[in-house]
Amino acid sequence: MGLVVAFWILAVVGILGALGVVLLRNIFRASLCLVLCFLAVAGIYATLSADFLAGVQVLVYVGAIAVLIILAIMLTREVERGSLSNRLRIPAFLVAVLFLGVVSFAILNSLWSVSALPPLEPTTAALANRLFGEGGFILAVEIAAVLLLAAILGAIVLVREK
Amino acid sequence: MTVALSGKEIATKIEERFPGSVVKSSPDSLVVKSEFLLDVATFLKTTPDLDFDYLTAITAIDYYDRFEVVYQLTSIKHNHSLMVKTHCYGRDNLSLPSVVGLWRGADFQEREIYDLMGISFDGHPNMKRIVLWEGFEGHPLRKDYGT
Amino acid sequence: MILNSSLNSIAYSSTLPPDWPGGFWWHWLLFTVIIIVFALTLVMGFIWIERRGMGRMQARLGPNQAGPFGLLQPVADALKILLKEDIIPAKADRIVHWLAPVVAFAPALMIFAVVPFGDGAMLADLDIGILYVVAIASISAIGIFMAGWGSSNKYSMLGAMRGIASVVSYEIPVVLAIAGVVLVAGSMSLNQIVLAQDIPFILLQPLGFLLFFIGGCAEINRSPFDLMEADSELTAGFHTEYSGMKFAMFYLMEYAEAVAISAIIATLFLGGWRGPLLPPWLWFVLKVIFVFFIMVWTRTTLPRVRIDQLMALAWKFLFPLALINLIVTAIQILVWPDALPWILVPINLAIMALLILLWSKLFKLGWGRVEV
Amino acid sequence: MEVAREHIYSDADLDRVEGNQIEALKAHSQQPFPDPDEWLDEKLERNILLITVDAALNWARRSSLWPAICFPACCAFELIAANASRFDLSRFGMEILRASPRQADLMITAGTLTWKMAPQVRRIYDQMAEPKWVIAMGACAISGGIFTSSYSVVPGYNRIIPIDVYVPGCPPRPEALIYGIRMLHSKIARRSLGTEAK
Amino acid sequence: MKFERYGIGIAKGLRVTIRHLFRHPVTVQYPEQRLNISRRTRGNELIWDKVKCTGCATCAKSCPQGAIQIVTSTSMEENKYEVEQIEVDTGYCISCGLCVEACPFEALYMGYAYERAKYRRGEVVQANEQLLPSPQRQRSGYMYPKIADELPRQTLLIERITEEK
Amino acid sequence: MRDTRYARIMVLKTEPFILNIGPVHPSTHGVFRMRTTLDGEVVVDVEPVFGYLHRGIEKLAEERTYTGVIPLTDRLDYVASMSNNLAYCLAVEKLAGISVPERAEYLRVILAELQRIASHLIAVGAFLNDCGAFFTPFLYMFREREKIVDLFEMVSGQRLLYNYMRIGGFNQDVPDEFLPALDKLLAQMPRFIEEYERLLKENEILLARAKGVGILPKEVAINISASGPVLRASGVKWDIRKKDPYSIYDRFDFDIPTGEVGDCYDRYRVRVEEMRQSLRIINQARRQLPAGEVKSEVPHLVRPPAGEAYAHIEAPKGELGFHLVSDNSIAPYRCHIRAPSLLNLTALRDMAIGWKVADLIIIFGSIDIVMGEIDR
Repeated sequence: MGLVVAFWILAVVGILGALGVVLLRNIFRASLCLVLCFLAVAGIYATLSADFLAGVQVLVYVGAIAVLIILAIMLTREVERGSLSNRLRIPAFLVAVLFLGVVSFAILNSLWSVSALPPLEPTTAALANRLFGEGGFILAVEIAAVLLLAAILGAIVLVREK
Repeated sequence: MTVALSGKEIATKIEERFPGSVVKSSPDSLVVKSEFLLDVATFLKTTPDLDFDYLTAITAIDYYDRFEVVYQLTSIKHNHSLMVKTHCYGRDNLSLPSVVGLWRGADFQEREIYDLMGISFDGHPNMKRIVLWEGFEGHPLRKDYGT
Repeated sequence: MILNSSLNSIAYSSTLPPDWPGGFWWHWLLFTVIIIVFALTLVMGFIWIERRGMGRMQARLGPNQAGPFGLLQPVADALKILLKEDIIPAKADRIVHWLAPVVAFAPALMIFAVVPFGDGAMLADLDIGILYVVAIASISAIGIFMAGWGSSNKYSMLGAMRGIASVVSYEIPVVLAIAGVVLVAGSMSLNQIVLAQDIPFILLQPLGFLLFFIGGCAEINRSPFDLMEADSELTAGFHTEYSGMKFAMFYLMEYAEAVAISAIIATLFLGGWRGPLLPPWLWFVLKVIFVFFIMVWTRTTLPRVRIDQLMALAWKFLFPLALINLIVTAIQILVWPDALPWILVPINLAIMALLILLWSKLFKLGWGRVEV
Repeated sequence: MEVAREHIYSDADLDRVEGNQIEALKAHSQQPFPDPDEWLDEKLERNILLITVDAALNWARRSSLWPAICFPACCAFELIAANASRFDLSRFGMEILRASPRQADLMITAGTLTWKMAPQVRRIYDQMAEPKWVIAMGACAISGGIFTSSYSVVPGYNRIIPIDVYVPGCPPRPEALIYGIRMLHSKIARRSLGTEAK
Repeated sequence: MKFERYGIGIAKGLRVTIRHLFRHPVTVQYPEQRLNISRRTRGNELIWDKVKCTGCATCAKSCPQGAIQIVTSTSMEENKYEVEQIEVDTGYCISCGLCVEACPFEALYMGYAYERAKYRRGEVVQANEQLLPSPQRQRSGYMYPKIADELPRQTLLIERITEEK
Repeated sequence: MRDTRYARIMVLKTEPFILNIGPVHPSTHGVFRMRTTLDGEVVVDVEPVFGYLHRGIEKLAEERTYTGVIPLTDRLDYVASMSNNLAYCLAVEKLAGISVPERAEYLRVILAELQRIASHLIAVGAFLNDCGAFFTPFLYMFREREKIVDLFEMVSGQRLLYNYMRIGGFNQDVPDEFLPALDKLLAQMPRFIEEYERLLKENEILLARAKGVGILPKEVAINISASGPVLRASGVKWDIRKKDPYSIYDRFDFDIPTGEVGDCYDRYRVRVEEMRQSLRIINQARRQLPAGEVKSEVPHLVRPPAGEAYAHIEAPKGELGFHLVSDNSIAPYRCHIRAPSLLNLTALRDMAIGWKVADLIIIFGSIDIVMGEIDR
């Protein structure tokens, strides 16, 4: 029961937050709505017993990404007016409708197999095993790490003073 | 001991270089014409055995019939000093050449003289009131202020 | 929100001690009350300790008129601030301005949910305890930023910018330092970490402790990293435009965060509630106060660093050291899983000294004049 | 190295605006504010219930008077001396000098006030949140002191803001200031929620 | 910024502050404890000796402030003025002591007290009887070494420090 | 028009950010405004705006007797009133040809040097406070100053604005308890200076903050007429006490401490060293102090002959000069004050450009200005 109530609250908050991001003119407030949305998603993770994921969601998205977005907004002019409508309005609307269609189609047509097993406790160890254990995704993780390193090096090279 | 150079000796040197520039000279000071002020100042600063590289102070004194602007010059190299004066006649629209280009220490002092005495300095980059506000009536250090 | 849902997930797990009367809800209620009382009392106590301690270190007395030994001074401050007029500047973004203190203050209290006051005596023994702490702590930066933005004041803005920059950079060495501890303890639950500390981890992880202490101080903006409210530069930083109740929340937040960081340090590195003779909670409080006292002490002594030095310290000094510390710890655990801790202690101390010497020699922190 | 770049000087317009502000304030404040001293003659008539509440509140207010930063001149050093180790205003919970006037309760006007400064002081006073008090410290703050006859000095802060306690002296000793602060304490003790509401 | 000294400088500083924690504070808790102020204190009030005063108004003339108002009338008997009104605005007075120095008849003294705060501007002005000496209004030894010798010795901070060391 | 003006100088091409620091700001040491143009946190330009404490002292001096001006001079550099009194009295004595008794000369030196220590204590404390050390050094320094203030209070009866020197000497001799107290102070002071040196002298953070920051090159320092510790920190050995000895300074043996590069740290070091040198001077003067009168015969109303005189001293902040013009009346015809702080302030812009806001604050702190003197 508690879980259901929590889910609905979080879902409503998350969607409201997402709508706020799209609809608010003031970019700063929009970014705050984004934070709210992230938090709601983290909450949903927690209700699904994926507490590690919830923690990481808050740490990475709220603590780092949202903060960086806000920092970027600082460098924007005329924050209160936000982005004004322009000629791309109609194409954008079309793309959005298209995207909505694709997502709905995907959701309606996938076969959702609901597991009867109780959630794993604790999730951290299971995650670690899945990633780094036998038959895990160790190669993918390593590749991701190398990619990130390359990206960092690239960034350093780009911003280095001549 | 800082040697106060005799105004008379310096005056002859200046006269040699700029004839007719010295109005008056006495053992402790000399008075130059305001047209020659900048030339004399440059001369005093750049002549090797004078080397007045340090402008100690600028003062303006209101003598009713004239304003006297006093430059206290010091040479840190030779440790001697000199008092150079110049006169400004009249009460309105007074102006003197600015020495900011030679000694930047004159910056605030000239602005202050402009503010309080009402003598403006040509060539000063930012000639406006310094301690009083824009719109203040008169120049308070003048003797006739407030009477 | 997160707290609630995390708790819900706990309700279905088996970490709850079964002998609690009334089960989960009693536990929840009791510990919520305990946490609020504990946190607020400690906050008051810390304000008093800081003002008195700093006073004594500065050869004066500090508050001693309000109540015995000035103990009621924080109470008076709180009462007074709460009743002061609440001003919202005309140009401010009203909603953001209003919400900012709440967003900043709530996380500081939420951290205590996972801090053990005794064996298992905590609101929620989360498996991801320490991760939860780090995640929650990063939220208050957003509150601070909202305050800086919402006040439409240049000083506030500068302060908030600095705050954000420092939080983003210092999170990394802090998390890496924590990772070392987690490796040694083999768990992220704070209670488990305490239980694993047969000798305090400050001895096993001296470098980790140093990094965490510096990073923690920077993250909560304690001196010498109090750049965002640097009163000699930015009048009062992000809360320049705040008065009354909302300012009170910021003021409390500052100290609540200090309590939180002290509590985390005490838990991670000083053995938490463990100790001989005295009851566990007393040990815990004593250790927290000890850590906070060190903070007061450094605040009294040290000048403030500059913003670029602050960033450089994080990226060029703390970050590589934290990485090396993590690698060294991992190697130690893999290669000598059964090594006696007493042998590792001197080795780790030596490593710490060596690394600091090396980095001091090699790297320049911050830069000088910018050609404009 | 000499900085060769040209200056960015402030706009003449802004200076003129500042000048106009000053002149306007000057024209506006030829008469001193009356001292807020009605409470001295007032009889204590209070609601019994309110008395305890009042007592607690007033205790809190006077135990934590945070001064705002407004230290134009000489007296500032006696104020700092009062705050420093030897006299230690922090005993009264006053060591937190709030740089932001919004968080301050008390303005100690330590020093000469010039007309150029007057609009700023007025602004600080307006920015302070209620309840707020002002102590005029030193002769300059009371009457302009040695500079009364000057062309640029405000003859006393009470031309600009109402003043609660006058501490004469030039500058007053730290003890004299503390005495003034304690007088202010007794004034605060007479406050009442009832009168505040009016 | 290079960490050239490996934190030794910081450690030294920390040592100094922690040592102060165990030293005695220098604070004087004013309302309860009082410092003996200087014997020559120039309290911001004047003390007037009605008997010695001849009403010559030298004090008023030498006051750079014009804070002393003195109204006199010529008295018939003796060649002497009668002081009708003497008024000092302590709100103006800068306690420079020049009036006391100038007084040729030793009729004016600086005050020894300092607790003069008032709630009203008007109360700061002192006149006639208020200027006479009384137990609360002692005379200071400024320019009067004889009075100075009777006053208590000034408390000095240096002496307090040596006791502890 | 405005945009182009800024566009020329912005490197990062960000919005010009104009920040008015002051007039009421915790670190402007009084009422002072720095109109800074920032590029991010980097100072692009800074224009000092002052006058918020302009009280017209020079005008007021024309309306007072020569003795009546002394209280006014107190209020110039109010943390160093004795030095101001000394400079003014020297100027009047030069103008009127008054000589000063031997004992008074020695006492003047002792008091002026004590005042220098007191003023430098505040300067150093405030500088360290601007660096962000949370009041601790400031309070320690203030405690030391308090000891000196005790002595001043003993001789003059006031704690801040002493008004003790008179034309031709002093208004009264120092009390008997002064000399023992002075001896005690002299014995203790070096130890305490050592202690405060330990507090922050080698502190890594302070070194990082102050070393190499706000360099004022020698030539610029001379060109902008800087004086006092600011000039000496730039490496110019110029001290009026040595170069143009007034009073009896030629009888004492002391050094002129100078800096090497002229950064904030050097200015801080020079001040601390000067305190030590001042102690040396006081020690010598104390030993040689003769007995005798402290005031020469000077009429109640001084009436110097018509003429003009300029007397300057090495005040704690630099060269303090009084240019007096007399018209043979009882009041000065014109009294111009050459204020060291005002001219040292010219250096602010040169030193601060290109540094961060935080550096601007400590550079400003290291100049050690007092608004009373700048605005007058």
